[in-house]
Amino acid sequence: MVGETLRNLLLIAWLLPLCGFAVEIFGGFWGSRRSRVAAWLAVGCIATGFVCSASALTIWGNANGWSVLHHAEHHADETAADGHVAHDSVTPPAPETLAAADAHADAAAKPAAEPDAQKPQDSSAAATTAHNDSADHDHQHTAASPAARTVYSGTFYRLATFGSLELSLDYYIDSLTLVMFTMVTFIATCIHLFAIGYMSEELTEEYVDHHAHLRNGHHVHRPGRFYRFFAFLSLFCFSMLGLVLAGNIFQVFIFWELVGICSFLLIGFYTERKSASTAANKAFIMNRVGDFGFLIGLMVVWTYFGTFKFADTVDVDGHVVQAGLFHMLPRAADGNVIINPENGEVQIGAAAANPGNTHKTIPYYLLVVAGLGVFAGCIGKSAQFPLQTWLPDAMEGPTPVSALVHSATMVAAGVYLTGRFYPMFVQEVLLTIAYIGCITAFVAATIAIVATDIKKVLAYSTISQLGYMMLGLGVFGWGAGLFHLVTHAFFKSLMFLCSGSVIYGCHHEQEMPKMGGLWRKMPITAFTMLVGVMAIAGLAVPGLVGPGFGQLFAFSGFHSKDAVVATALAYVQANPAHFLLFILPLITAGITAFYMFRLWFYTFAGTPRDHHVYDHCHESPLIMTGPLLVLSVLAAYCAWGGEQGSLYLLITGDQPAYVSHGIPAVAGALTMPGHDAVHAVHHQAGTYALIAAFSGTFLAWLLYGSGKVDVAEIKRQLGGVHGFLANKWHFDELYDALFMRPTHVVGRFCASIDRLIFDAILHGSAAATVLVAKWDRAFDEKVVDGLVNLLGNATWSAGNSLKVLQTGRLRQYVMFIVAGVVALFGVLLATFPR
Amino acid sequence: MNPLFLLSILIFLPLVGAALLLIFDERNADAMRFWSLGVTLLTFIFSVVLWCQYNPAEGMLVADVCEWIPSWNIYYRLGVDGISLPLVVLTGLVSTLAMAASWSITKHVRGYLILFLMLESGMMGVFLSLDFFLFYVFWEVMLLPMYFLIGVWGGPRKEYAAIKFFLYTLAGSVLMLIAMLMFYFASGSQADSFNLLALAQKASQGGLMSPGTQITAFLLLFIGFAIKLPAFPVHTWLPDAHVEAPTPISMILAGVLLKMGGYGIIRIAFPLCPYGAQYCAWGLVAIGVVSIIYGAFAALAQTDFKRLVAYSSVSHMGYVLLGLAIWKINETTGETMNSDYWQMGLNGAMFQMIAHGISSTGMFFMVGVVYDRVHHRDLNKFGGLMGLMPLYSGLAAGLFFAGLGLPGLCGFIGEVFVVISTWSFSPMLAVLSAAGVILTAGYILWAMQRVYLGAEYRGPHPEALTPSNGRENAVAAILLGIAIVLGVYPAVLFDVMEPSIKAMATAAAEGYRHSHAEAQAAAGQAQAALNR
Amino acid sequence: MSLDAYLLVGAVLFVCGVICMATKRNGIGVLMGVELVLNGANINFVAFSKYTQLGLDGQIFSLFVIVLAAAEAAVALAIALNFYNNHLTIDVDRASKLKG
Amino acid sequence: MSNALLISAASAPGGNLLFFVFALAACLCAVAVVAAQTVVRMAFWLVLSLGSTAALFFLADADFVGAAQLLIYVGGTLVLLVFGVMLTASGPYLKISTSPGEIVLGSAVALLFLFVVIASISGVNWPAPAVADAGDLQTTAGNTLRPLGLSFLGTRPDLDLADGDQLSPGYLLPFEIVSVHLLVVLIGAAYLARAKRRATGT
Repeated sequence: MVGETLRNLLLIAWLLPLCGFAVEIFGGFWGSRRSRVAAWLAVGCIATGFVCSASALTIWGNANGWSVLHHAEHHADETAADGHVAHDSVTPPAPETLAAADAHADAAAKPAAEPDAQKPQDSSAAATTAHNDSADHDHQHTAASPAARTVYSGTFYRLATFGSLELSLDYYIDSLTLVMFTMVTFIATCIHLFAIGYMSEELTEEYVDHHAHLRNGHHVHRPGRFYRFFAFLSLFCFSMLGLVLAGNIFQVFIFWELVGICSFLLIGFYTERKSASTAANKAFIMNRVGDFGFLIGLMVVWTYFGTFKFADTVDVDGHVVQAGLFHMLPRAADGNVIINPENGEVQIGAAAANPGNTHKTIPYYLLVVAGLGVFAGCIGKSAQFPLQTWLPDAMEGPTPVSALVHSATMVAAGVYLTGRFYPMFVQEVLLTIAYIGCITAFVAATIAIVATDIKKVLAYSTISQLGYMMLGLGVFGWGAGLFHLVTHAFFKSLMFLCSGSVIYGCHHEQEMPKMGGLWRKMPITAFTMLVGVMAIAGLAVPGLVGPGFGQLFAFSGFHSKDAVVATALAYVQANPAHFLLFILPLITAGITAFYMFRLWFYTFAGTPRDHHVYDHCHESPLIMTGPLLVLSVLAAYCAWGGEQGSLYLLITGDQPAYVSHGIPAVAGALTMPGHDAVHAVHHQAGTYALIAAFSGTFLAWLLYGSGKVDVAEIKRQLGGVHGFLANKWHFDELYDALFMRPTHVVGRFCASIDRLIFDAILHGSAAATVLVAKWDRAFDEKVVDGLVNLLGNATWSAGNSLKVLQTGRLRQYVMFIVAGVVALFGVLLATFPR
Repeated sequence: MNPLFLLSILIFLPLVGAALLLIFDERNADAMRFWSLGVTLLTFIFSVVLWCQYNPAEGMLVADVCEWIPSWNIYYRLGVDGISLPLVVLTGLVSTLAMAASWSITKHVRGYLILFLMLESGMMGVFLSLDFFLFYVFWEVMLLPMYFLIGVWGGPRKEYAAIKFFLYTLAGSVLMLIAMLMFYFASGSQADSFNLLALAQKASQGGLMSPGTQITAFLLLFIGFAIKLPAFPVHTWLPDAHVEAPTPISMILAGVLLKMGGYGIIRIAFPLCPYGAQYCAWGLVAIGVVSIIYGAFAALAQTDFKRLVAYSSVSHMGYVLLGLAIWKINETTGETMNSDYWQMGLNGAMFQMIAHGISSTGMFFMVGVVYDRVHHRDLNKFGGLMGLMPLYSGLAAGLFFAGLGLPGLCGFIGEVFVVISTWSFSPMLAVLSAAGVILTAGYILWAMQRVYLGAEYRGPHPEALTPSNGRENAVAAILLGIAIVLGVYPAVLFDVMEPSIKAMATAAAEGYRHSHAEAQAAAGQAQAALNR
Repeated sequence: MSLDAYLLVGAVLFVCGVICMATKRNGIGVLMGVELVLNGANINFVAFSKYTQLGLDGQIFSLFVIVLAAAEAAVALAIALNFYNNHLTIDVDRASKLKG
Repeated sequence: MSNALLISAASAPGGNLLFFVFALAACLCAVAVVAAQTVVRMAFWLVLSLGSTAALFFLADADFVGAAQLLIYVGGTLVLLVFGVMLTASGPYLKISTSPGEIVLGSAVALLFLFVVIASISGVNWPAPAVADAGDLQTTAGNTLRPLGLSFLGTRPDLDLADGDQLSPGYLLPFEIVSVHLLVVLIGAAYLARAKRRATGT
């Protein structure tokens, strides 16, 4: 029952924006261009969605007695008490088991749970299949699962069936889904509201686009497209929620593409601007490059596992008809994937349940390929190195879009998928993820230092932060990465909205060098922005961070970044060869603080640099500042309590079983730090990160806030570096030379092959045929016709010469007759002489 | 209505309609157009009735068998199953919509309409006939109207395009004719020597042809069908034919005619020569992949809007070939491996045919709409249509996205199903085919940017760019609606196709096993002789 | 009397008729030649009737010939008159329209 | 000369003489027709020739035929011809001369033809009539009117029909046909003659 309720609630939250889209897109027909109805419709849809999501989260929590929160407190206490016990034990208890035990102790869980829970520990092979985070329908769960039921899955409808292969639209609801749903719908609601104000300029029949020029030098005049913006936003919300709700990786891919196209539509919202449409194309195509990898991953998964579903499929009797992906990969009790040492293949667990699957094993390297493939999709979507270049260009879209799509949700989908698909990633893949994230974080942060466009800075900061998340996931910080994802969604959307407010107030001026001192004109924006900046910089008041009200001095970014850095430190301690995975993020943390404060000082502090901008600048209306204030509170305190806080615990409530206790190294492989290892270095890492953040902040203040240092002079002295960074490490040029141009060349080549070779062959053969035909004609005319004509002519002339015999004279005819008779007689007599 | 009777109606209704056109007044063009639209619409309704009455579980619905040329065992034999039924409905639909798009034809209207209806008749006949000879006759019947429709009502280089089209297709059908004769003689001139069902059954028991002959016959058939498909490298007729053909004919050409190639492969080539098909499978897949990549690259380089869409057809139909041919066998036993994946590929290919029939019909129509207004197709001289013709541009964007393979629209299902089922056949080719998605996105988005987006229109006749009228909107909206339905709920199509395709695949696999054993035995004997 | 004698007379008449037809330019003369030819034939019939097994049949045939000759003469005369009216002469050499 | 006389002369041994006389007359008159220069003379000689022929018919026991010859030919046809001559000729002594070469050629060919015919006649061995039949014919010699009339009515008294063949092969039908034919011809001749007059009149 709970499962159905959750499904229905989320279904409503998911489909409402689609209905909204279907109505809003025709806003030009049913409403005036000055009408805000479309916007309120969109807001209504997404707000209802938020209510549904929040209710679903509550129902989910009530159904399992909020066991995730309880268990975590106990668990934290336990690990704090004897941190090394769990780490050293050969078969550490699965967290679910603990959860069940705790829940039992709280008299909130099923009485029969504990005996069942012991079974999995007996055999390592069975352990994987019996983990309960997989289970399907409620009733089945009651019997089989030891812990509180927290995962619900099922099928909406079937797309196609081929023998034993089945593709369908499924749902998979666990704590991560619910948190994402709530987060996305909430932020989307705020941004929708903000956008009503921000996009109000479109409420006109005659909108003048100052960034688009006609050939005669005039600006483009066009009707406002207010309704269309909200239609696209609604469509985006639908796609994003579908992505989160998806119960199989194929469905994820479907919505993956859909959010991509929504992003395309929204980036290219100002269709008249060449830069906008180019950026939209770039975004979509680069995403497609990632999706190319995604497809490869899908192929491998589909070919070897025969299903896309995350969860097991069960029939009405509770038997597993088909195992889900998450239970196919056999893991030993310590969390390592079991490899057959002889042939390097991995037995596919529960394969017997997949009758149509002819592959019983999968080569280990293909697991790596599959993981890297899916992660390639995440690289594209989350703008990771080397596909990061589209995201800054995507800032061509309206700022609310940047806030919602290109910072808070869609780009985070890559991180979300990495987290969602985590059980399928083997450690080589995770290492790749970690390095990619690490490089991305660093590269993007360095570029952000020199960016002057306020939105570009935020864009690079987004890339950088996404890199952090990937890093967190890569270094086995499943919870840390996703934690950062959620907190980042709040503070980055806040900052984008603030920048939107600034841009709106400054009449679409985005260049920071023309701003300065704006805090006097727009105090709310400046204040909320500061909250966001502090959050992202990871600032906290040292010594005061602690339980209870100590949390007031630590913003969300501090907690989540702390978690990531701590995990990275633990990882590096276990695997010293990969020390960069800690050093670079630490440096990046400093850079982050530097460029974010640079942004703030540049924009809001100091003295106005361009008085024209300053004089016309004004604070935004309430409909825009309201969401800012709400978001600023959440950006600051959504992570209340850090890793013991409810947000983190909710996110990690259904984390993969083997994550929390880490994976010990086997045969030269990597060691994955468990929670305990992370916890052990937490304070140390936190301290390092805080130092870095403060250094960055101080430097930013020194350069941009104090006014004591001539920034231009520094820029001049570091001209080479500055140019390199300002040109974004020349990635665009590189890709242009490496891919764009060759593609066009090959394209032209192909087209000319058609023209010059195939058609030439055709034309040649045609010409040859014509030539043969000409010879043929000559032969016909000269020889065949000649013979026939000869015969005709001969007949003609013979007749002509015999014509004279036909004199027409009666008497001659008589003569002829007589002569003929005589001749006949003569012949007779000569022939038959008597 | 009796479904068996329906099949004949589907074929001959357009012909009767064409004949009755003669009683119309030559000057009253609109009346004739409405009449033809009514005829095509009625045909479409009949095809939908057939769809509703067809039960997928029944398999092949054989109907209307009567003698035609008994001395040569030629029968008038019709039938429909899950493979042909969607194509029949697609033919009805595309014909109706193309007729609705025919209002822009003003030259020799009656002749045009008569040829158009004859063309529809031929297409229906191809999809419905179960007698090889009858199939061949309809194949040719459809060819001639097409030739005239391109050659008379086409663009500046219409004669060239028409002759190119005609010669290519004729070359293909000659090869098909040879193959047909091979089957005629292989069947021992028995009563069922042109009966596709009986031949297929014989082939599935390995009793029709020797393995070597099968390879020859398959290659002949395949080349014939590949020209129609069209597959690299025999595709060059397509861009020219499309560019020169009038809009409705382009719609028919892309929407239905190209499907005949794929249909022929799955209906004739595979069941009748399973050994040959499997023997050539890798080559087929490779050709498919090359078509995908090559077509996409070539599309990227085009400056003519219609030519770009034409090359996109080459690329998209590559997926069809790819999906059909991913038939992997165990080299030693001859058993088919991963038959579910092959079936997925087959189904995906069939779906891709339908999806391409919808999306590329729509794309050609959309190109035609602007061409009717400004009379040029130079991609570099467009721009800003989104502002001038908003509804049209929105619908066009939807249809182009369908062609791009956007989820939720029909193109995605076909492409992706084919691609993800390919890995089990050959990982390398699978990866290459997947790379097609990048290029597809590239050329379609770039074209859309140049045509629909931008600040202003840069070509001639800007004053002619009036918003699309109701008829145009209706055609596009219907196509887009179907694209969405198929994209969101593909099971509606798969449920019909899957049983028939499965039966075909099973029979073909069986046939291959028999022929494989035969070939193995022959090879063993040869080896033994060599050893001696 | 012998059959041969009759036949000889018939032959002479016949040949004379033929010469008439061949040499006379006057249309009426030609007609007379025809009558002679027919008479020659009649003599033969009658002779055969008397001297061979032909019996009465020969006489009947000759009767027919006589009658038909009369009819022929009538028609031929009509034609001759027509010809004369058209050409104002009876010279058959002028009637050469059938010349090849 | 009366018919009876001629008949008796023919049947008598002296009939040979009469035969030679009439045969010679017929032949010579025919030659005279050929040689005559004017149409009227031709007609004259023709009458004589035809009359001699009639006499020969009488000598050959074909009384009725001979009578018909005299009546129809000499009395009818020849008159018709003479009328023709009168209607067509500018004068009754009109001469349309033929070139001597043609006459020589024609005569040569004709003589050749005569030679051929005579050669044929002499070369053929004609079958003699059966004795009985000859006897029968002898009994009816000269009196052929009755058998001819009967045969025109469809019976053949001269044939032996002992075999019970009741329907003897007579000449009723040919007789009728010839009658109708004659009628048609006469009408046609009249029509032609009329038409010609009309043509000249207009």
